[in-house]
Amino acid sequence: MDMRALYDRLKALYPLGELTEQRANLAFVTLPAEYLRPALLHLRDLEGYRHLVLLTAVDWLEDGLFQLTYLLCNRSRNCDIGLRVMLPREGATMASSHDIWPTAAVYQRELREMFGIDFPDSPGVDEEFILEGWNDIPPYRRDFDTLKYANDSFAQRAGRETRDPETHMKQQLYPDRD
Amino acid sequence: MKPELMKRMVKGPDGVEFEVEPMRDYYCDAPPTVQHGAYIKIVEDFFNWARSQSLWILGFGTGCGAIEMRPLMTPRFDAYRYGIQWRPTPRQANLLVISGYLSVKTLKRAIRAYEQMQNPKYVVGLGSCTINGGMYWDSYNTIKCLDQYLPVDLYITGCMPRPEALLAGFEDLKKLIRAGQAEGANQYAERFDWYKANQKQVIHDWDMPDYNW
Amino acid sequence: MQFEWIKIPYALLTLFIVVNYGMLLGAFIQKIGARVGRRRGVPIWQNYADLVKNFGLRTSITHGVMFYLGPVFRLTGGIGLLLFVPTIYGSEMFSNLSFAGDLILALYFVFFGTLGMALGAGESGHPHAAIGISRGLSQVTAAELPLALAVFSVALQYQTLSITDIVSAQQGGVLHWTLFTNPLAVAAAMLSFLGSMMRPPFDVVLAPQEIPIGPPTEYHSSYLALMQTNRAIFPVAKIVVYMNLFFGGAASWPVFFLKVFLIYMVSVFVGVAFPRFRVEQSIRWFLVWAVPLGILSILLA
Amino acid sequence: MAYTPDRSQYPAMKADGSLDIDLASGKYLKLWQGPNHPGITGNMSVELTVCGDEVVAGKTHVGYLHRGFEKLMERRTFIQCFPIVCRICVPEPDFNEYCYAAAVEELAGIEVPEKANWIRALILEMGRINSYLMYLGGQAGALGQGVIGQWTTYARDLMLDRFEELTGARIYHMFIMPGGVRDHLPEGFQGRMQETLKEVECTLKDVWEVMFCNAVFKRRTVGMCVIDPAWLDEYGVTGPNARAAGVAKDVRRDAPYLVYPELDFEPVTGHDSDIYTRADVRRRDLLMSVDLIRQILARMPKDGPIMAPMPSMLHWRIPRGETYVRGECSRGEYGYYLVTDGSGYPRRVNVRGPSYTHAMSLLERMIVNVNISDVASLMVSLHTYPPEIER
Repeated sequence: MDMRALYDRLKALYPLGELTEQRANLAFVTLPAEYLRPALLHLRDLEGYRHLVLLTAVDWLEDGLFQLTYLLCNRSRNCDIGLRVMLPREGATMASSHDIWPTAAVYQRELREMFGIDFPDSPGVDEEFILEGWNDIPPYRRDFDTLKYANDSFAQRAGRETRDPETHMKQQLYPDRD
Repeated sequence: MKPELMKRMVKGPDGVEFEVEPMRDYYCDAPPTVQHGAYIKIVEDFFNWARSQSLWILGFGTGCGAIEMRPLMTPRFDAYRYGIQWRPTPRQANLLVISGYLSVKTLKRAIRAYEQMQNPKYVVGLGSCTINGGMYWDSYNTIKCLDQYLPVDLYITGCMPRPEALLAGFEDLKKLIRAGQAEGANQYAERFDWYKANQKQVIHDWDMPDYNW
Repeated sequence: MQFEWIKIPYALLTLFIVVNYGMLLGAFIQKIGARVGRRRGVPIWQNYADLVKNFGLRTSITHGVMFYLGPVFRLTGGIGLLLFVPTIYGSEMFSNLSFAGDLILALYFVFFGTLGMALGAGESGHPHAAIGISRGLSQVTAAELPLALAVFSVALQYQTLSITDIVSAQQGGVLHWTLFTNPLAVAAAMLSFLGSMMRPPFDVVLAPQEIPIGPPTEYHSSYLALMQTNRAIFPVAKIVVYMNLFFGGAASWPVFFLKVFLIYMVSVFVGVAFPRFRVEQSIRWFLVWAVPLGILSILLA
Repeated sequence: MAYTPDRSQYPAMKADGSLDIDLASGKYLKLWQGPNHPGITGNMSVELTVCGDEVVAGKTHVGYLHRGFEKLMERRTFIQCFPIVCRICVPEPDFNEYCYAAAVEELAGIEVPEKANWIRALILEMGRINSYLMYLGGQAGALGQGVIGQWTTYARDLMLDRFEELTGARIYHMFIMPGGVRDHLPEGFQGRMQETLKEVECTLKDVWEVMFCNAVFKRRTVGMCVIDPAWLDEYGVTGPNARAAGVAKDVRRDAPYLVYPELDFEPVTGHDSDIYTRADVRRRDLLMSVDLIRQILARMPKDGPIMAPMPSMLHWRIPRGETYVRGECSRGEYGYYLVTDGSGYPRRVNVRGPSYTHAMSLLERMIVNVNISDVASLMVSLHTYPPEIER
């Protein structure tokens, strides 16, 4: 297996977590934040993973963690590998990788704005990207309640009947479940 | 406020120092006033007829509804037949089509474009998302009710409305104009404080004066 | 010289006819463009509705005195050009205020409106207007050069500076037209004509996708109405000059309408299917293609 | 004689790579291209700093269309997400439906019936044709050639008719559901589709003659705004933008999905990487899509199920997992990153639109030293669409 062999090669260099093989050509692996940069460079320069597909975050509120996912693609071998970095939610900070891929700066700017994850030294990371004059907690965090915010800030048209999926499902369909 | 909007001293290319205050220099604080039509009714009716026959839409696609504006102007639907044309600058346009949901950031630009248009001016809200939020009823970044912020003459429902619906909507707008009922600009002037309060409640980054011609 | 006051109402009558003709012609040209795009296009009276609407707007914003004067100058350029050129050859009524040296004056009026507009739009303070003006002035200068050369060539050919005399020299059959007696000058002038009609590929001044929409960006309500009136008069007036100089003039109104339409169609034919040149490309185009033709025509005359 | 611009007036570069632009000196002018500007692709804006006629720095501003889809999807069940995903991208909404459906199917372990895959590929290719037709009109329009837009929009309307007859809607089709597609092809669809394809080819022939053979168009586009092949990896350039630079990046060939392994096609590439080549690559890609639709129609199985057996939508829970699914849309690689946590709601959805890199970092890099007149043309030629950036 391609991904397994790659995992073994990386494992010899960095303390990696378990390999999650989602498909034959897509795998995810967790590694500590300080080893991310050498791993990215290694994958880019020696393994041919030259295309940064995306960089995004997942909020695991229950565990108090942010998961950063760096998804890299090797086009000639049609393989993708996702590097997961777990950060503590409080004061989440990560080293910038804009010098490896210039386009990462844009992703980092978005993460800074939408999740509040800081990337010191990334160009323009503190500038407003999508929102303007935002005065609440970053909106993509799980503890941000968008319905409450919308009801508080925007005038709603009287007479509109909306069923929030969550509450509606709870009331109508499985009231006993959590 | 952004530093470039602050009052400050500037040295020109010729070495002369002068003071600039962008908020005052570029904009105008005077609130809009209610403008009456011509005193003779028949003249005003004639003007209203001309206004209804010459709707110049501001070319500002604020949302996804803008994609149906292009078929509207091309062979299949050809709105030019009805005197509907595009205008790229707000000064010359007299119809602002809010084509879909307005995010807070766009709302600010839409307000500015609306205020730059000349009286009489009309607003058409397009799509369910301008009426009650539509699909985005729980979104934190889109307004739910357009007539809280701008005086709307007409709504066209749908997600998204078909070009036929748009044509029918514009015909209805023409009827309103000919009947002298499309006085949104005067409503805006009359209830200026109310509109401004609503706008400021939503737009937190209010770095423009209350009225910018 | 005795001035006949009756000329003034006659000239105003000419103006009236030309304004209406220009409005209808404009809409008609738009319809032709729409047909190429497989549309029906605007109704033929659309320009009147637009004009009345713009006059009927209740508010208008000013940016200063020159902002007022810009459209006025522009309109003066159009009307002046029309009034000092004989519209219908051989008709006492529609010879307007033409006189012996009117050719030079006509050349001046062609430029006058653009300059006035530059002053007015510059006052509006919009960066797009300023960029549009700098583009417009440089392009008009380049486009006028071949026209001036062609006009001098024609003046040399007929040994006169009076447009009426030039027209009368061309009477007596199609082959007497300057088009056939001095084809190089006509070619140079027609290339310049393309450049001055604000249609693609030479419409970089207005270019809505780049600098929406150039000098008139800030103009609205009555100012815009004035400019619309000028937009009806000016092309017709300019075509009248071309018609008189190169295409044998017109001896009656039907001939006039037909010839103006046909000459206008030259620019429409080219314009409807072309993208636009950048300003330096269009200037280079004039200098490379049109100016040598003009110089050659002077040398041969 | 070659023209060399005088660079002495240009801003100096500071140590950190940013430009030392002193606006008060009067040498530079700030121009906002957008959001209320006909020469911009959608509702976004570019802040240009110009010196004379040339742009010395450009900065893309987005967020005018932000609705927070990724947040809204976290509070909708898996099936409730399906009608809103298509609204992320207007010109080609079906890719959202496909990528979302494929990601959900993968995590939930649903096998899609074969006929549904053929119909999905058909829909995606039809959407690609629409998007390209729109692009061609926009590219010509940005250079002042309005008539091309009239013709291509007419052809697009015909294609929208086929969409309407298949899905019931012109723009937002909501046809590709998790598990399959909503409906079979209607009666007589194939014949009418063939007619439409002929009409599209006819329009393209006109477009070729009037637009691509036009001397002025060539003058404005050949050799302008070249993407250096070295930037492709740095900036994550995909799709026709990369193919015009000579790199055959095409997800349909690199990582085949749906029925593409069975279809006969070769990714279209160009060499010069300028605006003209990018337009031409898209034109040829469009013709290839026409060909692909013909292949699909001819080889589609006549009958068979179009929906996989699905669990009850209301109690549908998907076990914990994460995946990334990609497809080749008309602008480049479109992908969905989906994370589930065992509940009935997605934990996180991230949409990777190709414009994300094209319109932001790549555009800011390319716009330097471009004439103001060419900014609109450059922006259109990257074929960006802002809602993909901000969702």
